[in-house]
Amino acid sequence: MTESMTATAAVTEAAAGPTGRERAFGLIQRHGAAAVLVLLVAIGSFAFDRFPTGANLGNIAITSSFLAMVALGMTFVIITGGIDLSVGSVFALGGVLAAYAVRWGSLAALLLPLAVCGAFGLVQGLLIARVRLAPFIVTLAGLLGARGLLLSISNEGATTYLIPRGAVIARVGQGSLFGVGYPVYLTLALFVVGAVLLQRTRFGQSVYAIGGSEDAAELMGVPLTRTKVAVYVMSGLLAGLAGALNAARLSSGVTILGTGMELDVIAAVVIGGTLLTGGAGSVSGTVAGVLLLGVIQNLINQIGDLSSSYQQVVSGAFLAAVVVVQTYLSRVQRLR
Amino acid sequence: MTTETAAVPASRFDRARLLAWLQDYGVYAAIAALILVNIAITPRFLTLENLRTQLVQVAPVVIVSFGMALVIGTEGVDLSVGSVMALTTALIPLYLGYGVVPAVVAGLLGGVAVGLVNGSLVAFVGVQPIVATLALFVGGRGIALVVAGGQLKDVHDQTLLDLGSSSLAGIPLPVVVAAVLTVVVMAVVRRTTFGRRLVAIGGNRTASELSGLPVRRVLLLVYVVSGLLAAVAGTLATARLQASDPSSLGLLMELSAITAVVVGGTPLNGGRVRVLGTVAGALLIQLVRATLIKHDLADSIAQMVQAVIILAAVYAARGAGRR
Amino acid sequence: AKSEDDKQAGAQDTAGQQQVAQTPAGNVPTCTIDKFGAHKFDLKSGVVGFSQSEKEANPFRIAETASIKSEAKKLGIANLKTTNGQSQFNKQISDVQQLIAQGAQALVIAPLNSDGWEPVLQQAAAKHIPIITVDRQINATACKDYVTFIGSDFYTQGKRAADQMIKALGGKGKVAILLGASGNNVTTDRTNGFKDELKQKAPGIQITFQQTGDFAREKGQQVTEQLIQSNPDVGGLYAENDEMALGAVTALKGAGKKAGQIKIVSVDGTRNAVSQIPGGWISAVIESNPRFGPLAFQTLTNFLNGEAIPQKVIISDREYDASNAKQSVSSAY
Amino acid sequence: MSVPDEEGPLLEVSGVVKRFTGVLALDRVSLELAPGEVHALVGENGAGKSTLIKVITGVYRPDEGTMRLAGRPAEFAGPLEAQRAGIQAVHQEIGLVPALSVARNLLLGREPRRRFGTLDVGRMHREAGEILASYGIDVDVRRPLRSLGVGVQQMVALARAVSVDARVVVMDEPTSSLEPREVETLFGVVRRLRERAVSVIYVSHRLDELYRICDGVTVLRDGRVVHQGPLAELDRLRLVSLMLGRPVADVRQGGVTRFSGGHDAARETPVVEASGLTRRHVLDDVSVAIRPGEVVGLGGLLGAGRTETAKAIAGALPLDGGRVTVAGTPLRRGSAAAAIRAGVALLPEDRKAEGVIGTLSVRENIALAALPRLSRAGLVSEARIDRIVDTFMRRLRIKAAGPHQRVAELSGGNQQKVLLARWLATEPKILLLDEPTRGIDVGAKAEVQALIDELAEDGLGVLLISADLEELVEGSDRVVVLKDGAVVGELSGGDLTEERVMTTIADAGGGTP
Ligand SMILES: Nc1ncnc2c1ncn2[C@@H]1O[C@H](COP(=O)(O)OP(=O)(O)OP(=O)(O)O)[C@@H](O)[C@H]1O
Ligand SMILES: Nc1ncnc2c1ncn2[C@@H]1O[C@H](COP(=O)(O)OP(=O)(O)OP(=O)(O)O)[C@@H](O)[C@H]1O
Ligand SMILES: [Mg+2]
Ligand SMILES: [Mg+2]
Repeated sequence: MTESMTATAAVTEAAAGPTGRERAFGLIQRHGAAAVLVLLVAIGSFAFDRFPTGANLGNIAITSSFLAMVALGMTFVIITGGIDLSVGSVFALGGVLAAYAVRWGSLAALLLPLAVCGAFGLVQGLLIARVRLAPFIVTLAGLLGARGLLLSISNEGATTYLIPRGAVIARVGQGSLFGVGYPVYLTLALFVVGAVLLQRTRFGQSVYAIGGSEDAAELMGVPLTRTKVAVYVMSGLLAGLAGALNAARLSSGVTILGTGMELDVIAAVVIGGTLLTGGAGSVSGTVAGVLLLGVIQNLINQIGDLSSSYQQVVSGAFLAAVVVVQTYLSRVQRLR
Repeated sequence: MTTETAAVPASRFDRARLLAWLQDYGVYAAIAALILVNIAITPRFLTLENLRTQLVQVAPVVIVSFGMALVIGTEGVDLSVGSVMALTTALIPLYLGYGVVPAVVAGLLGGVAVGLVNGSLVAFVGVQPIVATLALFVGGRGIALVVAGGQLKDVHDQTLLDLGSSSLAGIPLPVVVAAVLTVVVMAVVRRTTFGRRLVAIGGNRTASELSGLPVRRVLLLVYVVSGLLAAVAGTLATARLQASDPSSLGLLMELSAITAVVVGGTPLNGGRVRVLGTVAGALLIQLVRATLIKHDLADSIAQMVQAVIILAAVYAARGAGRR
Repeated sequence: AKSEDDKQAGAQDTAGQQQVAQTPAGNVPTCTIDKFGAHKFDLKSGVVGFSQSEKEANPFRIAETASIKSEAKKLGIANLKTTNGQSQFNKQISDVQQLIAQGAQALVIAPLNSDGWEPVLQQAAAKHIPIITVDRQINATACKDYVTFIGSDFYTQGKRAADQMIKALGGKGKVAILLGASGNNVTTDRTNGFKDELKQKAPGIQITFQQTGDFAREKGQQVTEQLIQSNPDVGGLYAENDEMALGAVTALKGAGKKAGQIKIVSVDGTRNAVSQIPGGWISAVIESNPRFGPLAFQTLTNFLNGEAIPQKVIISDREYDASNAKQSVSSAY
Repeated sequence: MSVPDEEGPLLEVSGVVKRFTGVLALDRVSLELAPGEVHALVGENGAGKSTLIKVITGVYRPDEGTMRLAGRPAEFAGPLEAQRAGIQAVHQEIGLVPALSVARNLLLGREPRRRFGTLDVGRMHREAGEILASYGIDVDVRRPLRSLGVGVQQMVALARAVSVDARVVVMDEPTSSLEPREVETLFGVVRRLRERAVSVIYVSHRLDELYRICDGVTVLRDGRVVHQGPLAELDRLRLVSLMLGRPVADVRQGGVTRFSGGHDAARETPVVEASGLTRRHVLDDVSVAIRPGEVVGLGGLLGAGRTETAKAIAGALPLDGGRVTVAGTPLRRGSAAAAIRAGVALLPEDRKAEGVIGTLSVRENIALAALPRLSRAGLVSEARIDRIVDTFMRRLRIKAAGPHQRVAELSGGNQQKVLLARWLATEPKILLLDEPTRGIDVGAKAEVQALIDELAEDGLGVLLISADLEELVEGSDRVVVLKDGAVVGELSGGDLTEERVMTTIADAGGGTP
């Protein structure tokens, strides 16, 4: 991604091109989260010999992949200046629906969650773009609504539907290539598509414009309603897909998933350099943000014998340190 | 028409203001509707006892929401409020041995400390509020549990318990505290330079800086106030629960508070704070929950109904929260 | 700091009531190391992983983790790695996978959820790592996917709570339930056991109210406050854990009710709850014993020694009521 | 004029009514526009010009009335539909996205694409650069728009509106921040449009411009059309009298500006002294001193660094070097608050981004900077605020539904007056005015100028930046000319003429920007 952060892309005015050092510096600044990630991985590898093993890194990758898929949709939503709190519930709903529908075959197990979760996104998008209700409230209602729907499908959470081991979708969720799970490859592919969509299409330009200034975007003839509805549908679809694949991996539609996930997702996106006020951000930053959270979690486990309370303290401190460093890096750039 | 209003004397009750007032009507209308429905379908709804219960339960939410409303007024958000309540409830029993006052002060100081950290990250480092406060949202409860040794502790100090259960002229103390704070916060927002400045910063930060406002100081203070108010709520909740339960006290409080603020007509993108609207927003949510519980609806249905009612309420009040 | 009462509450001392297996071995199918196909290793020098599901922030979890850790210490197991899922299921899965990646040779898991363990089971099977699950079961095949389960029977706990409720109400009246967290296996089992037993033994008792209290004290208090106004004729309250029961007690006291006016039966057996029995606020508490350490490591040792171990170890939980509460409160956790 | 209207009007607006809460902004307004006609739309601040334009461009839906485009009924659900129908606009508050790059703003919605529908970014940058170069603007198109001065932004907006096939182009005060050179470029564009039979609606408070390029005129007052007809038949005085609704005799007075000129304060010691202001690529050792009672003008072309100089003095621009002293005491560098406390007031150029706080009321906006003076122990005095607000709303003729109306709802010119009031309320020692009369109507402009004059008489030091050369020359006692961030000359007394300012700029040697 060459122009990952449109808003803060620093282009030196000097007639002579930037020096090599300046360019390297600029790169680090534009990808603050990635820089912190590299740093953290380096420290982790140095401190724990069990950290840089293939099995452990593969574990981080597969665990992060589901969060990443959801975060991809959230990135689009946040760049338009919106927010989607419903993703955690929709993620869980997608999983339960997939497990419920697998009785009609693996295709149904994929399509039903996509259809329902996409519809959730559609309704939310319409309420936000057409009726002009605040995204926070609409998606908060979505959070409750999706959880309620999930509970009613599963007898108040008492029934867990299972996905048989042999089902095609189970093999997609559980299989791996070169020791890395299929979902990881799928996530990578989705991110490439997402990056192209955001940086290299008119749709992506509209997304940035709306987040940068909704009034101006409207004056400039950006299709406001269509674009906004599209990002919420995308967010719903991706959360549903992630949920379905996660269910496939777990072989069951676990009902207790996804609570509080929305905050993790938002954190990942924002740590990745996307502005919550909209108008700036990048898909690559989100990858770094998601991986940062995954690595932090993994490192805390590596430390080992921490009590759960201390674990929380440490991960809060980690988070604070990471965002301070990341903010500092991107601020230096803004001042120049 | 108002065509010759080239220079209108500064009357405080003109039409624009009246209309802005009418836009608020949505939340109040929703509350009124819900009360009427309840009178019709809920047995024993119109008793004094029930009224007390609803007010006592909503009081901590209202108090936290005030802090949240101020933060949101600056175009920020404070996710750490629930953790602050946990921290407060964890600190109080530690110092009860010295007496109630030191214990409560310790609890409040915990909130102030969290506010200072949040505020510094936002104002001086320039971290986005949602992530700045997320750090203590995660870490704050951890600290609380560490402080409390992971323990739930019963509280026996009668003076402290009275904070939660005694009444003043028949009105439960937590409700009195919330009412007093309503007046205070309203005065702060309307009558102090701090109140004026914080909405200005939320409305246009660059312009505020250029107008010489102490932007950083105000931001810092706003988060401190939010932390302090959350700590007050935590103290009251501890007294009412008669126990210190840092693992679950204030869970999801940030969502309740933000919802109350937004349903009450304060826009999330700052520049405006509605104090009475916030109270109304909190009350509305409390009534919705109470109604659903009293009618013993299954969790699945209750959640969906709640979603619909929240949407309906903001639909009725829409315009108020719009730019 | 100086707290109000500086004496430590009971959760810290692990010397409380030990777990006792209920079913004598022999009645159930057994499992041996050869049948399972694991490698033998020396427990003292080997790597053992323990995955806790929830924060150690309630008496049950605190006692459970403490019991595992202290027993490991007692046995001289130098390399016990612990993780905590923080109530997030995907995190727990990832935790266990990380334990495997870190070279764990045996796993003790307190699962957050019974289903969804496929990825872990596959990985463990590939490396022939024996798994013992404690307190909650994993829905899979014993002695194949995992070695054995040690824990209480939540369904039976519900039934026993119902028996106590029938006794307290004299077989008729209206009952409210404070449910645990939605979607939780424990909630489901304790509810079903309670309801089934009532249906069978006391058709005169009606369940008129059931709302979730999320296993938390404050939520239990709030729901009870609403309940006593909307359903003033309720005579009994079944709380699916002690915390909610204690919240209910606070609510009843606040509403000016007298002890015993509404009969409360709950499950867990924490010291706080049991000590409310003599005063009459709580009628009975069904124990759910969290001290898994000794039994778990005993089973693991036996297994590694090649002995046949049962594929399911149900522990015998006690009951506290007015007759024994005073004497046995000191051994509650 | 040049294109005879043979097929009837291109755009026909009839009986349009638009109400806002408490205001009837448009009252049965009708307008006809022939193909190729350049039509002036004039009126005082808040007359309803921008509102009419927003109705025509689909931003607002009229409450009553109809529109016809080329004979067919036109009803737009939004700006997008209006644009599809061939109506393009340059809005008063530049309707671009500040955070996006110049190129993206310029080409948003019509970016060059490759085979699979992906953007061709290289071509995008090239095209954008070429388009802007043809308007005499030479900027790095990858820079975010907000990093440019308002003048350049205005040119980008213009280029964007004109670079597609439009049938009607609407321009709402397109020249308010432009220098004579850019104004000429713009006129060239308008002429080319006229040749292509594109109709133009042109809003401006600069009357000279209207007479140079407009054919017809519509005068609005309080939302009603008070005059319509060919502009040539209307002399200037009569036009102004129509706009203001005052008799011709009242309007007849002096020249165009109301400056009396010539304050004799030059002997006193400077109230503010800025020396060696330096910032990489922006300012190069700029020194300015202003004495009490003196009006010092800053001259220069777009991007000469005038705005930056003013900001630097006000502590609102991080500097690499230089110092500012006010009344002998040096200011803490980079602190706007300290500067304000010392008595410096800066009226910023970009009123939307840096000036008004749209969510707040007129009253709160005016009182904002003066709060420390209007409060005691952190408690604001409502009475004192009322007094000040009342004074300035009268004095500057701020047209609002009342002091509690939100500033975002005011017309552009009235927002500018609110800002001016905010700074006057601080009772400053030195006033830095960056385009103070931008968007202000002729009547109010004269009053503002008279006010500046009066304040200078009272001993206030003023730094005046104005794209209106006439205003600059007549209003200032002395003009410091900047080019590429450096001082290239100073003119005063008899030397201070428009021509001399232009030649000073032209003579100052090359130096790449
Ligand atoms: N969104 C709005 N809400 C309420 N009133 C508005 C709104 N927009 C404009 N008005 C009012 O409508 C009237 C006309 O405003 P308009 O912006 O059209 O004036 P204008 O002729 O463009 O003035 P200017 O020369 O200052 O730009 C003003 O009184 C203004 O306060
Ligand atoms: N015509 C131009 N060509 C290239 N760059 C320009 C041009 N005009 C402005 N800029 C850039 O925009 C930046 C901001 O200029 P700015 O507007 O602050 O200067 P100014 O002298 O105040 O002009 P004005 O206020 O008239 O717009 C300058 O640093 C310059 O790099
Ligand atoms: Mg206008
Ligand atoms: Mg300028």
